[in-house]
Amino acid sequence: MNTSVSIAGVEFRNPVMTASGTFGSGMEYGEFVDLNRLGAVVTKGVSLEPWSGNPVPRVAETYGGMLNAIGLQNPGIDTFIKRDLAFLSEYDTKIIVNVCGRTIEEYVGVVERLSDTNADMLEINVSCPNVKEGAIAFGQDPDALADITRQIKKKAKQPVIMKLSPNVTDIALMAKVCEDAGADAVSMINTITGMKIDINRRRFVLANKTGGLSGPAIKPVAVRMVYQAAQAVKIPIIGMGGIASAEDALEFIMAGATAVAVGAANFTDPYTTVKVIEGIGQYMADNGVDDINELTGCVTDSVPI
Amino acid sequence: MNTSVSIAGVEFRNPVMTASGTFGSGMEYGEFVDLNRLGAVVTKGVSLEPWSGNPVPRVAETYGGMLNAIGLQNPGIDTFIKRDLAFLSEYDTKIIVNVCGRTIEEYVGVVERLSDTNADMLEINVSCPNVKEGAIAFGQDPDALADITRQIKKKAKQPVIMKLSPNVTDIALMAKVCEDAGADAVSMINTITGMKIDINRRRFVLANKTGGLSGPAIKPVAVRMVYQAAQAVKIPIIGMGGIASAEDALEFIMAGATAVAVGAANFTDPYTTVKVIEGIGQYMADNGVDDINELTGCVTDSVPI
Amino acid sequence: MKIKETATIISQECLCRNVYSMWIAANAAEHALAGQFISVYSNSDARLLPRPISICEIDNTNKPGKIRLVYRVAGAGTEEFSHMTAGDRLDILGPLGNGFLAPVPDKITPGVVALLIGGGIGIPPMLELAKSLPCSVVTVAGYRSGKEMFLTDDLERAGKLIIATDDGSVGTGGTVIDAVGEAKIAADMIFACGPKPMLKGVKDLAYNMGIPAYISMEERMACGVGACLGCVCESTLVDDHSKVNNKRVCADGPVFDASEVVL
Amino acid sequence: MKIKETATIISQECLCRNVYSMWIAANAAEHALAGQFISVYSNSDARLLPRPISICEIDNTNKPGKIRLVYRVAGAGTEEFSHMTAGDRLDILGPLGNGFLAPVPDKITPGVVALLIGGGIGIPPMLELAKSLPCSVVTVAGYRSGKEMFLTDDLERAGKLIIATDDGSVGTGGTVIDAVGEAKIAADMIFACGPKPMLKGVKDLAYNMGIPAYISMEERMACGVGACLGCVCESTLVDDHSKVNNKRVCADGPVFDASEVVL
Ligand SMILES: Cc1cc2nc3c(=O)[nH]c(=O)nc-3n(C[C@H](O)[C@H](O)[C@H](O)COP(=O)(O)OP(=O)(O)OC[C@H]3O[C@@H](n4cnc5c(N)ncnc54)[C@H](O)[C@@H]3O)c2cc1C
Ligand SMILES: Cc1cc2nc3c(=O)[nH]c(=O)nc-3n(C[C@H](O)[C@H](O)[C@H](O)COP(=O)(O)OP(=O)(O)OC[C@H]3O[C@@H](n4cnc5c(N)ncnc54)[C@H](O)[C@@H]3O)c2cc1C
Ligand SMILES: Cc1cc2nc3c(=O)[nH]c(=O)nc-3n(C[C@H](O)[C@H](O)[C@H](O)COP(=O)(O)O)c2cc1C
Ligand SMILES: Cc1cc2nc3c(=O)[nH]c(=O)nc-3n(C[C@H](O)[C@H](O)[C@H](O)COP(=O)(O)O)c2cc1C
Ligand code: FES
Ligand code: FES
Repeated sequence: MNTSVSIAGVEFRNPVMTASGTFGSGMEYGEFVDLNRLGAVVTKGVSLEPWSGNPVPRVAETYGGMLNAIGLQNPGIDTFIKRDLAFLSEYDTKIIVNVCGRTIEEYVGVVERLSDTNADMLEINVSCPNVKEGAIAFGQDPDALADITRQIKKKAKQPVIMKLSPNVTDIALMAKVCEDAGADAVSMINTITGMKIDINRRRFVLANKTGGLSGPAIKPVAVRMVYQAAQAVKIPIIGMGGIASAEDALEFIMAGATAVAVGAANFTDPYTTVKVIEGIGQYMADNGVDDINELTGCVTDSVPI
Repeated sequence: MNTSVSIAGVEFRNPVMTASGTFGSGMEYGEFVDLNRLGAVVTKGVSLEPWSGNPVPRVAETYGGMLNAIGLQNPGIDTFIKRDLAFLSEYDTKIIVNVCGRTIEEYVGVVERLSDTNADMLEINVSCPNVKEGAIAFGQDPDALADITRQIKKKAKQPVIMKLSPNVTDIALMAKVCEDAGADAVSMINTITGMKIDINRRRFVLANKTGGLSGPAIKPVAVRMVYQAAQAVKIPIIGMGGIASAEDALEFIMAGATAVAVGAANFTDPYTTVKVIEGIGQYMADNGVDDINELTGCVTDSVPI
Repeated sequence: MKIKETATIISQECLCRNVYSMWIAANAAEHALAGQFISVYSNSDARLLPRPISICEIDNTNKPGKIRLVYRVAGAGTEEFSHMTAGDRLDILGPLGNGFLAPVPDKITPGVVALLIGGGIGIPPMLELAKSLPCSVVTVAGYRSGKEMFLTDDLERAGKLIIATDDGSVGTGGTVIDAVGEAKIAADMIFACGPKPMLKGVKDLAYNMGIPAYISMEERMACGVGACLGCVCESTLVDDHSKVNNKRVCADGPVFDASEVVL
Repeated sequence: MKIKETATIISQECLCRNVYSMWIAANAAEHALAGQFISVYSNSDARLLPRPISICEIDNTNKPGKIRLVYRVAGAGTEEFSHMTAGDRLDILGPLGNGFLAPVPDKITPGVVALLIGGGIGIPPMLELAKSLPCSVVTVAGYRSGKEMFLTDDLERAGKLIIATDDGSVGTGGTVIDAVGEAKIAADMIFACGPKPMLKGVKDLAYNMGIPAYISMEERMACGVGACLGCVCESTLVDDHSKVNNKRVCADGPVFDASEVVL
């Protein structure tokens, strides 16, 4: 039974990754799960300099999901390379570094600093809804998206994944733009912009007013976007958004994802990643699936009851 | 204590309406709730001729929500006026007729047929994600949206509400376009396009592949959009998306909605509309709010714990 | 009169692998009829739509009355129900839809013979029907195999029972249609519930016998009361309510004259 | 060692209006320390984030050990917990964060006097601390009024207890800071938990007394383990982990040397 998948020449033990920003650099959840079992650890977004992020409250619970407005707090690329990448290189798992910036120059700066590190792939976050400059502005405008993808591809030593925002009218177009500009893969979805109001205090719950919605609540939107993107591009897709079980992960794979990532579900159950990996194996055994890649994009028309 | 609100000169007993397509024309749920207590009944979308809608399965459950791909099945405007409008005119509640079509001409045709009826307002559905032609195409393109709004306003005898799609990059822009084109109000959100896959059969659950996501899962997105639209326009906003309690409704009102609508929650509890009305009254009494209109858009900055 | 209420589970037992029988105490019993169904809500806040389950038996000896639901574990919702025990509470909406006798044009007299055909998890609604019909009843029940039979004792008490099994381990080896042929049953009308291929067979059988068939249809539902248009089936003629070739299973059915629907 | 586990409720009682005390049996007790907290999960599938609740008492007489949680009903999650009874099951993650003694540079010797200050629902973590400190303990507990007091007997058993009430109905009328002044307490260090204005007062008090204060901070959390950066508080200096002026309440705290955080 083969569970390994390949994206832009990088081989993953299995298709299950961590979603950026929900797993730190693996140190904290390493107490719960064996990082060696993961397909990849995708790190929290890292920028050129340390970022303080947004004021608190930064998180809020919503029905079947949560909002976050962390604002990409991170210690900057130097500390990241020295501490986090060094930590991860002790493990036999692939490392995908999530990159953020305010300007193309900053993104490219981070990408260049990562050139001669052990990072296996780069995930470019052009879809964070929680910072004012950069980030989502690139992810919501096809021309800006094409431009930043091209600039990063010029300098990147590792394969590049463009992480797309669901806060757009046409996700297929955005995926296509990335493919045409040379991206090696796309990942989706980042969080959907949302808001929560405390009706007793008549105030926004989040200091940032809006935050990004994630968790099971958004899964149907994410599956749909993966499907639409898969119809539009040939490059691999990493799917995420509400995955909390192997069944959820398989939906994304059948919709067209080559790999998947577990995000907010880690907060509800820190063992989720490993449970998803085991559950996929069980499904394959139960259904006589020899190779996980057979399932990618296998969905067909519905049948009546 | 005043709970009545006014939209484009139409007075509503209270701000609680039914969301189009989830309440028929009131006949079925009239067995559970007294229609006279509702702010308004918003009817299922009606077109010039009868529409058969999509093949089944048309509905699917998702985490904290549901998908529907009814495809705007309706008996056509003639039967609607004769039967449904006649039924509703027996009640002392406002009637908002939801209008759909494939072309601008069809929309305008329905609007004209309604001119000399007892419909109090028209809600123009340019945001149904479940039909191929018309509908959402108008709702995702600012120019098309401006055009259809203008054409309808030219012929409409009743005030016009444009119902917006959340499947856009910039909801504030879409609301502004409607305001500039003469719309009397906007309502939001229609459903978010989603998908569910049956992993055991490896098939789409819905015959239409995609459907519209509604229910508590989408509430944070809907509240955010109402807030963003309220910052951009002066015309009243009717808010909906996941309202299942008075607390939910108050979130929308504080975000900037003048009125709200209850949709999928009717399916979970047919008494929801009346419970929301009673709960709003209770909140006003508990908090010394004399006029519901004081609460519209009253949200302010968050405070730390 | 339809109401949403919180019912109390009186008892629950497993009838055979994955098939459970639950008696609930509910005011809905008072107005319930054979062939109607109950929308059963999950206690999980993740699952907001109800599960439609046919009424298997009604007992109005006491007040509130009791309703029996017999169901197969098919997914997360029915799985959840199967773990409930006496005393647990369950939100329900009902009784919904029209009973088996709604589409029958004339009153059924004691002299006639009604043929009841149930396949698999379509068998349960036949029990209340068999008990309540004022005429002779022959029930044909189709199971996968002798190991997966349920309700046979109850059905036998309510009339003549003929069994068909796919694997031939009990009764006629084959379909319910085969069993009707083998037993050479003469009947005045058919009532049926089961999977679509079986209903198709029943429709043809009735046509050949020159008698009417009233069949209970299944479709995914949201409201259960006729408001959302989620649960339609195709009708042979333009429907008077919808003005298109669609009927609502929940409100216009679930029981239809077989000649009115496309299978 | 942090683990996610399903704990069993041993007992639950209402201490005063809206304040509940719950003993749970959980393996987490084995490694738990005063000042650490437990992430408690809701049984509702709508609420997926845990509620952080401080450890009020630890009892490792048996295995698994027991943990006491004392909490105020503040919203839907704590409301749900308040309805649970002995035998109910509850998912928890813990023990999380660092205890009260983590930021204390030296071992505490029997000769010193520790001043424990708790305000409102910040009082519970003081109990285990009072019980476990190897030195003299004076606890100052601030309540809204005499009618809303809780844990006073327990705290009295664990050391000297001074009470302050906002309305003056019991003890010092005023804040905990007023009570410390009134009682002229001499102490070598302060441990405190309570609302932010109180912690600000404690920080100033300690500064004036020339002694250190270790305070337990509160912030909205998602992961509870330091991975999501949801729960930061502002630090006076650039933090070594974050490289900005932010510390994670869940992983770097919840107890901090008051001089290290901005209040
Ligand atoms: C009028 C009617 C009467 C029925 N009577 C019975 C009965 O007496 N006994 C019995 O075992 N089953 C009956 N069913 C089928 C029963 O409703 C489904 O098996 C059940 O809804 C499955 O729910 P689940 O959560 O276990 O499955 P899931 O697949 O997890 O359900 C997901 C969603 O799909 C819906 N769904 C899935 N399968 C069906 C189906 N076959 N029909 C309608 N909705 C479905 C569910 O209601 C739910 O909304 C009846 C269906 C209808 C329409
Ligand atoms: C380290 C720590 C220890 C705590 N110890 C205790 C204790 O011993 N006893 C006690 O009664 N309370 C304690 N609290 C506060 C307690 O966590 C909240 O009162 C509780 O989370 C409210 O949940 P809810 O569902 O009732 O309220 P809701 O307002 O419905 O909760 C919604 C969301 O906001 C979060 N939230 C709301 N208020 C707070 C808050 N004050 N702090 C953190 N998150 C919050 C909830 O966890 C949840 O995710 C502690 C908080 C922290 C951070
Ligand atoms: C607390 C939190 C922090 C996040 N930080 C990042 C980030 O730094 N970079 C990024 O690309 N995505 C970030 N995301 C988005 C997730 O990687 C993921 O795309 C999204 O949460 C949807 O997946 P989920 O529903 O499984 O959480 C963050 C999400 C959460 C909840
Ligand atoms: C079954 C169903 C049918 C709907 N039909 C219509 C429709 O005909 N016209 C329309 O404008 N919106 C329609 N909607 C969208 C709702 O009016 C509403 O905008 C949406 O469901 C969000 O609200 P909710 O989360 O409360 O359901 C429909 C929604 C559902 C669930
Ligand atoms: S389920 Fe809504 S019309 Fe039948
Ligand atoms: S709650 Fe995630 S870092 Fe503290």
